[in-house]
Amino acid sequence: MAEKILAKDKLGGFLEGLTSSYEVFAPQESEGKARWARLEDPSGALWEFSNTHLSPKDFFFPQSECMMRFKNLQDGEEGMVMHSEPGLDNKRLLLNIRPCDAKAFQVLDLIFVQDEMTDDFYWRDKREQTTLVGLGCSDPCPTCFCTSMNCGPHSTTGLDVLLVDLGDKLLVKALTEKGEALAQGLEDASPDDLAAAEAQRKSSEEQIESTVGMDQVLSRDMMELYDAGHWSRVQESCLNCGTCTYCCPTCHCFDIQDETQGEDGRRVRNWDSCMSWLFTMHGTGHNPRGTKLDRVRQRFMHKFKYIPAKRGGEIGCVGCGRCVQLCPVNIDVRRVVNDMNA
Amino acid sequence: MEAIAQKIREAAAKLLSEGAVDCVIGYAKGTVPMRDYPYFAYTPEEAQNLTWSPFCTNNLANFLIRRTAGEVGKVAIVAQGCVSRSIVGLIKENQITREQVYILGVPSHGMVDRRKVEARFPLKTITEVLVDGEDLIVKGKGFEERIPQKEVRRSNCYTCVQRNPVIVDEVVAEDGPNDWGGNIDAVAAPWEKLEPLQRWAAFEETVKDCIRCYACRDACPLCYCHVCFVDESQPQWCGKGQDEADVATFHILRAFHCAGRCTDCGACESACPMGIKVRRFTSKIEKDVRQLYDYTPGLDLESTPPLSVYRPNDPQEFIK
Amino acid sequence: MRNTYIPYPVRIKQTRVETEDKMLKSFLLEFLNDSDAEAFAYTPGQFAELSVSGYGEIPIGIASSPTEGNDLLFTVNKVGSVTNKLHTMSEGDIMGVRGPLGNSYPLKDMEGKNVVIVAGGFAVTTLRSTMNWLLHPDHRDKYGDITFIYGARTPGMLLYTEEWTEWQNSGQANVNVTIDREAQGWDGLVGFVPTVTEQVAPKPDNAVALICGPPVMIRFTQPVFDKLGWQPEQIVMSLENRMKCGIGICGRCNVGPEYVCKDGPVFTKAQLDKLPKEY
Amino acid sequence: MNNLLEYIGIEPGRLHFSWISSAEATKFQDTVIKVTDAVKALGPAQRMVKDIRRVA
Repeated sequence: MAEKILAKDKLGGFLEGLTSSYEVFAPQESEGKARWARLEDPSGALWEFSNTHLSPKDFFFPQSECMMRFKNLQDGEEGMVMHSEPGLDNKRLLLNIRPCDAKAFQVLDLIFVQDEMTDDFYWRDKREQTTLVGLGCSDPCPTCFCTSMNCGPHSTTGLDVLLVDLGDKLLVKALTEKGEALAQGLEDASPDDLAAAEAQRKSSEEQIESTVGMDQVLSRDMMELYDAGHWSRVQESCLNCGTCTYCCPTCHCFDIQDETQGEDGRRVRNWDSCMSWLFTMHGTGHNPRGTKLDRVRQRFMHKFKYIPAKRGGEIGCVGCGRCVQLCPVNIDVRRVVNDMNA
Repeated sequence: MEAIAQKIREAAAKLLSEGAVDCVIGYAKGTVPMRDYPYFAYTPEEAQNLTWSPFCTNNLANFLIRRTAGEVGKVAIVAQGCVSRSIVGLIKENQITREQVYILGVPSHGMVDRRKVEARFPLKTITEVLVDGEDLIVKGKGFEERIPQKEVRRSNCYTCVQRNPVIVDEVVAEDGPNDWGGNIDAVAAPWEKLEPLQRWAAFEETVKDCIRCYACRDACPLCYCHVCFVDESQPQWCGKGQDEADVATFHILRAFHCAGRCTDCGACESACPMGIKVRRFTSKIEKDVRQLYDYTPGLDLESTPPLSVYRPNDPQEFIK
Repeated sequence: MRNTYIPYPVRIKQTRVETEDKMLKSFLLEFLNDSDAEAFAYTPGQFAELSVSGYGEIPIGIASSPTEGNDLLFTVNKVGSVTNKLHTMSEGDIMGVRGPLGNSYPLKDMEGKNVVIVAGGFAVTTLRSTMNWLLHPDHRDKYGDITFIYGARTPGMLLYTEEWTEWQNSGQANVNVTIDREAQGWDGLVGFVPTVTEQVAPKPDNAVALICGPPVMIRFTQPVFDKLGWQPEQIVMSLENRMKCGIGICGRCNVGPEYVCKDGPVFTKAQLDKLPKEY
Repeated sequence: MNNLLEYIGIEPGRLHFSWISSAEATKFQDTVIKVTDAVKALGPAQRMVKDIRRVA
């Protein structure tokens, strides 16, 4: 795939062009934090930020999403027949998404779309309608540990385009057909540009201060890890709130609920969290994950053992560090993985 | 500060080595700046990990109730004013007995609001925060700044009326001044001065970022219900999604359930990953309780909580 | 591309209260559209999500066998809001069915072998399906001896009495139905399922056992099979965990890396021995 | 509760409290009429209203 160059003085026009064919979203500053928002004014897009407060998974897997509707009529055939919500009616573009968040979508693709039966219409539709334009990290946070998670500050997995900020210009690396379409008409990058981008990648990777080992986690027997002694310490301070699961770009558990109002009804899915004890509670009162330890262990085992076992070695974590920053009791996933890897 | 931390370590190590308790619940230094976390020390060696700082924002009384029930035997707990008040509340509500817990009393110097510090460096990443006497030294990539702690304390700490623990088994550090001179009634219930329409707008604005992770509830030592009303399915009291009416229902009812019980410890706000000012609701409730029933929760073991007792002179103008 | 979350519309053709405590009710469902019936191709052991608009969905094992035609039979225990509503519904009402979901009993691998079926309580549903499938003239010859062991608390709690009586009378299977305690008018076996299993003592040689029942029954039946010399590979069990999506995404029914809804509900004991006991 | 609802901007008058004995059928009837009239006079609620027809 060809590398192109976009001069910063032409950036405004380029973005204007995008907004005419896509609904463009980008991280923008709000109350001192970078947050995803619709890009109304191209100059509002952030180019220097660590990462957004929350992951952009909401674009593909909204926290509350109407799946289907029905007429809430008890009698008559129409009363119980479900009608799917339509897919997106426009094309979307996420500008300046961080490589770790894009990588997370690639991991989630493996879960939401597996085969003919497990083919999540809502996820797939939004993924197909959306183009991901990534921005390589030049200034990673102390909590970032992407390089330990099959990812990195300039990782291209899951992206359609990777941008690298070279000061007065951007290197535009088209990675898919969707990406090629965007890069069309731009100048080719010079060998110097490529070298500068490569230098930035190296320097960013070197700046990642935290690393964790996964080799033992992946090779150790599953039940040995499951029965390991450290879980009782990991879970002690856990509040069993949903913060880690809701800020996580790869957490994808959900609940399905019916709601009715007069003659209208809908079936909605909402994010759910494996931290909640009701999550696995049977109607009979039996609970397969009845203790806090069970639930805390489930979250980490799922990401670092179950997903790799089931999805060809892919890890269910991209090292974005959000849970490290936001956990109210500082349960640090890097410590947990180190414990698992010991 | 470090002197108190050292005394906590010594007291904890002594209790554990003598076998007086099985576990000491305190705080340990976190892996990210300004986030010291609840720590459980089981041995005198582990007691050396305990710390004391302006970043101890979790209410440890939370860990005395069901979350550790059966997991530990007799427990000692590091308690400043607000934590001790929560313990009093839990004893009064028959969640724990006085004998179950050994209280290591520490006066509070007020905790730092992480978000107030972060707000001074928009979009920047703070890498380290050191305590230097009454100041914080905040370091990040390309900056280092000294901030007086008193400018960035949590709002509830400014108006604290009980910095010293109310019940204690062992005094780790001598009591200091009991308040900061702030007047809670001057700042509580900030929307009372607004018009009804503005109030609703302010309410919506306050909860708009809520992601319903329930960290506020789960960090709160009062929220010990086995099944919280938001989780009930038969009957289902409110929707589980992000509809603003459902989000509002959660916040209104949670606040209401704390009436006459909330000690304004601020753990809910400190836990919230979205920075929601939950105290804007609870402070209103507690202000009403003070004014209508002349009651402040958690100050002593004797008085009866106003919502669990009927008195002939209870205000009843609202009953028509 | 079909949206696999959308249930097929079905009509309740027949209902029957199955047990004396009235907690179990069977529903025979017919598809509104023939093409849906065709798309819903299932094998015994699979389950489906029954959908009642406004109340939600509930995963229930399919009690009918594809050899019985297009109509689907489900026997539903009244426990939660969906099943409570379902119990009030009557013949002619429209509802939804989503599936078939999960894997099935290893009918292919069982060919040429003796089959022992052990059922407790209302977990007999998917095993009824299996029995009907095995005893069908097209399939019966492919299998060796069939032993059916089924227990319930009282005679009034036994499901599908007409059918297992017929299996018994036909001589096509060795049928052992038992109740927990002596009861008036009952002249059959008395005793718990594990005890009866030990009495019947099925031999492990060239055999497969399908076990489905409440956890306590499974816990006490397993040692019986161990004692009789059965290997973990020969014992097949069906699990039930809380489910929502039914297609291996939503994350609540997993037992280790395996999703009960997609990789299960049927597992061999050999598989389960290597997994956390989160069921 | 009343105070809290007013505090967050719900109009006064949507929540009523009355003390009625099980023997006071007439008082119950009168109160219900009074309350429904009062709420009707306020018109449809504008706050804390969920509309599931809205496209999210």
